[in-house]
Amino acid sequence: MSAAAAVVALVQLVVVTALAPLLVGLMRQVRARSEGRVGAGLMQPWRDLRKLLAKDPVRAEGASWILVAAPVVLLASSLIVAALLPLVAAVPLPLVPNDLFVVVSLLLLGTVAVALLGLDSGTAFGGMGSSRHMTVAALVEPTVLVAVYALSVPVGSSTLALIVRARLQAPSLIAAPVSLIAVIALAIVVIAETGRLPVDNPATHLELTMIHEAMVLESSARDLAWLELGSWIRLASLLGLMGNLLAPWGVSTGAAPLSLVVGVVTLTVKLAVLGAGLSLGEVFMAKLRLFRVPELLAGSFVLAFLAVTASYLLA
Amino acid sequence: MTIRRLAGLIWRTGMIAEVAPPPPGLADTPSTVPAPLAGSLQLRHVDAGSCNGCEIEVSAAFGPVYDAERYGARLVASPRHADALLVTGVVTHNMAEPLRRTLEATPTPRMVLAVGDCARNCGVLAGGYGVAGAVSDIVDVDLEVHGCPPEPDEIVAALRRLTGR
Amino acid sequence: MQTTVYVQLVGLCAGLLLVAAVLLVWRRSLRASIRLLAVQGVALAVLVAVIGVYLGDVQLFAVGVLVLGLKGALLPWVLSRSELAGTTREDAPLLNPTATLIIASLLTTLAYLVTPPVDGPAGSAATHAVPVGIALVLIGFLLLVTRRRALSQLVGFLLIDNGIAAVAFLTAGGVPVVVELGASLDVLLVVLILQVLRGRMQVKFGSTDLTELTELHD
Amino acid sequence: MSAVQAGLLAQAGLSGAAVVLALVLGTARARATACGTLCALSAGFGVLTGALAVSGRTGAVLVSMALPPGHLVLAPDRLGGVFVVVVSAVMCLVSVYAIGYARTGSTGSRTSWVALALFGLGMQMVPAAADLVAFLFAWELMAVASTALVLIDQARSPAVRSAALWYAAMTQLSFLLVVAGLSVLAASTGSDTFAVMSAGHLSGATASVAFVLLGLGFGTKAGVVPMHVWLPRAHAEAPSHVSAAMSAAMVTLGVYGLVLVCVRLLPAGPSWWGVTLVAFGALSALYGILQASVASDIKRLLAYSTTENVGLMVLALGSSVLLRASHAPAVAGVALVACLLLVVSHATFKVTLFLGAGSVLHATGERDLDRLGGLGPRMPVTATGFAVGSLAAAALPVSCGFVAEWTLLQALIHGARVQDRLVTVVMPLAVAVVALTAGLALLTFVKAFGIGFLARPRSDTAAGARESPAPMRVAMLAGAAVVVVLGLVPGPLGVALARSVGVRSVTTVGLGGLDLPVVGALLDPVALCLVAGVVALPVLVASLALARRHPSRSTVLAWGNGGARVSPRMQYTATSYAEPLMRVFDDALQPSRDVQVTHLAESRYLVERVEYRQHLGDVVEERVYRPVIRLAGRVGMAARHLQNGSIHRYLAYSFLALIAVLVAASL
Repeated sequence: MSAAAAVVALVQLVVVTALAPLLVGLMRQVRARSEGRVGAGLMQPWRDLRKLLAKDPVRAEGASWILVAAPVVLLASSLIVAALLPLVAAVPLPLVPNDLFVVVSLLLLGTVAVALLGLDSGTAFGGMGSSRHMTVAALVEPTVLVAVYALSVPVGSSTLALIVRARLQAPSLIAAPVSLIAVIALAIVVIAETGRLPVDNPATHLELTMIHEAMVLESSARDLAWLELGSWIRLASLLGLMGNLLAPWGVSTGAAPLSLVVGVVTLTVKLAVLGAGLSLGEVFMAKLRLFRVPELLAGSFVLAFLAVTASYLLA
Repeated sequence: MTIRRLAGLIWRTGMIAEVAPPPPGLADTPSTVPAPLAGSLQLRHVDAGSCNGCEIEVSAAFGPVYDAERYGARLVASPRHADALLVTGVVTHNMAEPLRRTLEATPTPRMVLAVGDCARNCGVLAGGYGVAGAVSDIVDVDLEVHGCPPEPDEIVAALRRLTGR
Repeated sequence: MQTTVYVQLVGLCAGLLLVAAVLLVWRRSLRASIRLLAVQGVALAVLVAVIGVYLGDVQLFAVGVLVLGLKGALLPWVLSRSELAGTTREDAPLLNPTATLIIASLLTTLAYLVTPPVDGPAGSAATHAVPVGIALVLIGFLLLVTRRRALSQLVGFLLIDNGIAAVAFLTAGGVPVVVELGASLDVLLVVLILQVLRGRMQVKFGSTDLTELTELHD
Repeated sequence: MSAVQAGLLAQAGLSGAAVVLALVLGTARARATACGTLCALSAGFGVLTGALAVSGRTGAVLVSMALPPGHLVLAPDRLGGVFVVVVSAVMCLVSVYAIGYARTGSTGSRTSWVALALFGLGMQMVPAAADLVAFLFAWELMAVASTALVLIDQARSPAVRSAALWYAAMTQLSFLLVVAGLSVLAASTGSDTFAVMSAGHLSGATASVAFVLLGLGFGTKAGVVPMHVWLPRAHAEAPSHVSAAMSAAMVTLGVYGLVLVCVRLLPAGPSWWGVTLVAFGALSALYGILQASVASDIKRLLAYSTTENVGLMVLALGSSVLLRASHAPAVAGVALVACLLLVVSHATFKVTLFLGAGSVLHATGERDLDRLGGLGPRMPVTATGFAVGSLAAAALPVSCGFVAEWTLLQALIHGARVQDRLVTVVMPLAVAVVALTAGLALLTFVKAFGIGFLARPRSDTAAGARESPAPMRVAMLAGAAVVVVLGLVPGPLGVALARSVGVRSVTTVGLGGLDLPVVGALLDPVALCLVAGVVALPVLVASLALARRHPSRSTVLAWGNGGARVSPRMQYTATSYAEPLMRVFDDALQPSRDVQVTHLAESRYLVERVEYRQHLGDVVEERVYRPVIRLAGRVGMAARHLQNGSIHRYLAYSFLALIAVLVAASL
């Protein structure tokens, strides 16, 4: 059991790390095509990473150890989440089950690390980004917890692997209004948490509109590489989780090689579909005014809460 | 514009980008271009005192038609993220120091790309009272693009020499 | 049809009704509100039809068709006609949207808390969902209280009507077709009258902000 | 004589010795060293005694006195033992800290040390008390001593005096309510010992009256909204080691009172008790964290976060009562354990945080985050302590705060499976509140640490800060260590707490992890850390390898868009950091802003100066207390007409009173 779980975790680690940059490449490619451009190709994020790792970092005097530590923390937290979440297979590690609250708090560790990085740079933009980032994170957390709580009600456990398994065995759960509402709410917060449109524009060059970018303005070379990779892996993991909640088919329930291969393939397909859909949607969207974002998050929170209530109303 | 109309527009327009010309011979690539850079080039654009003619051409170069991004070049928001500075215009007295600082803030290995005649040799603005000199008078330049303003495809060609794609 | 499918369908329709109601609170563009009302009408009609099929009651099925025609098509059409004339946004609601949303969710909880468990002919699945109807009524009142524009008032009113109808169908397994017909026609009449009043207001004040009605008393 | 007995006597003796020395010794330094050591020793014995009591050993101390009922009984039981340990541990750290902190000025005065010793003794005796009189005696000792301590700095500013006034008023109010409530219990059970009272199994109206009175009394002491108004003032204005003791220990005793009532004295309360507690807890948690997240005075921020944590404890207690009332004893037990875990974790991290804040105050004389910054490199130990404390306060792994909040959430989401309408409605709301609180706490403490200790100093005093003396550093590091250790191996603690309230359904798992079989959830931080280490290892290796191949280059300036200077004044301050949040919760906080734009004389299109002022009061205080105070003032003015100094009139009053009594008696 534990050996199988360890194998699964390792496989997920490798697969997600390999897929995350490709996912981002795909999303940029889709956007480029819909803008009539050719695009830089799927491998571009990997090229960028390789180049960043081969550069010499620049660090301002008076910058503390945070500048070096935060990127590593973010990357590590994203990697742990990628290892714990039920992406390729729904096999929880024995002593470290992918309990919802643990996963969320690990994600938040990464969030906090980046926020501190932004503050540590001591520039106006860093502080601004950090402040906005934390405001969004603070408003996102309730929705995440309540939404997955709604998903956990019919299953009777807050362990994500068990939730996915239950949906795999009883597909009628997926079409149930409860889970539909909850998944919509979850999708909104995933978009907010990973800094996509309409909450944050990942491609902006204008500091005043930045949230995530503004915090990493001070990082260079490998620090930047870790930050980028970390946030990409986070995006991939969360999208993968969404995919497995919406369509759990293909997720392996053991560590048999064949089923793992199937799991990897289906995960890739799900990521590709969701990523392409997300960036296609972004083409049609403008960034929300910063002070309309709380409205969006409140809406998602209310949806999540309704999902919980509905789980008692609608048998 | 409604979503339906926008979608229809995207569908009908399809690809705008021109067919990619053959990659420039690597013979005339400046020796200063480090190998690991291949395929990925982040640029920080510095307007050292330009008339904005070059800016228009640069934005055209990164627009859908010339699409410099397909060769791996991208404009970024901070020199900390950049591999090269894309400098346009003559260097005015007020911009000389910021230009040096921006270069200082760029992690090595780094390059400087002077775009436009003003950046190369002060062009029509030579001898102006506010002019501190051409870019090469302030910082070392690795690659130059002539023209007033330069053709977008010349800029793209220069960028391709750097990215090597 | 077998029970599991029935339960699923009833659940889906009720969920749709609820979500549409919340979105009505969320969205401020009047065009969106009218679309959502149409969605609710369709959901309600499907609900009625499903119950009708489940109980093997042809009359109820007819009622479903009637509801579809009236709430799903006719009323939205009437509203959208007038909406083109007047303003298209509920620009300044009396309560900020975030607070209104949260209140709406609390009202749903309240509805669940106060609804006594009943059992009707339509089976437990339907009676479980009765609080949804109550919630619709409460949220409708919330809209009436917080919105300024005459049209949003109409929307709130129709939401209340949908709620009452939903409760009726879920508990009593429907009402005689005549009664439903009468009720629907009343609603239609009310809407038309209010439309006319709206038009008059538009002409008189150049706006349909109900808060300006306070100017009338003296 | 038993060990517990010996421990209790040792505490009393050592504290007495501290009082004597405080009066005798001349120089402040000697006083600090001697009394601090003695207080620390007394608290140390307190920890031992409590530990013995938790492990089930018993022993009683009878103090005879002239007044009826003749004697006070001190005999800590398991539950009391837990709180004795918590309070004593906090006092131990505080005393050590005070050796370095209270060696000068008014904080080092005789009064201050006497009061501190008595304060500590009183707090250690409250949970040890076994009967009503002893309890009230210790409680009042604690209240009076703490009032004196709040007043210590009164020469500094009028704010201190008003804070002390508020505190004195509220704490005496709570004392009266507690007396009333306990007397109701004593009267209806006919005994003044807690054991008999709890055997009485009261119920119905009497029990409810007692519950309401005691709930209000203990709630006031615990700083539950809306009785919290004294807390931000007293915590902010008292000397920092006192604030630490008050926030981490004294407030905890308020919660002890509530637990005592709901678990021992009046078990099996009706469900409306639970709902009430949950409601007040939720209100306190949300209001407290909202105020904390927008506060820029670091001690005020910590004070409001105390309100938040107390709110969470009360919420946990309330849900436990509610679940027990709706026949789910197992989950109710888990909720109760969550409450106790919250108590322990709050005590540990809050004492660390307040001591850290005190050290900052000691080094810079600044409490205002807007004027701090860059303290990390200047005060590494303080920064470490504060960082660990913040980690726990934000409920992030690996810290005791995370364990506590995790347990609470598990209890809540599994509580919702009870087939009871009320429960199924309350629990989701509770989860939502806890989640929102956690999110805001995250922002609050990122702000507190990031603005205070990172980036560059925003004032010269901050720039010239030096690390604090050794005793303070030791205390802070010890606190931080406890936070981390409890976060790493929560199992044993959880089991001990569960046993202290007779809950069987909590066990340890794996490497000192916490297992809740009832709700089918387990948490093993050590294993989590091992996984994290395995995952992070390649990243670290890669970073080190790259660092050797591509060494980093340091530049003079941070990137300020090529600007000539990046002055510290360009940084975000605590106020600006919280500004977006302030906008989101504008309706709840109701800040008053005014912007003044002065134009140049030449043209009104040119701006000379822009002034922005923002004041954030306490809504509850302004809306609830001010009117009451005004009313009381008016009544007082009216009452003055009754007395005009004429002796005849006073005699007439007493004459009338006599007649009234006679008439009343004859009826």
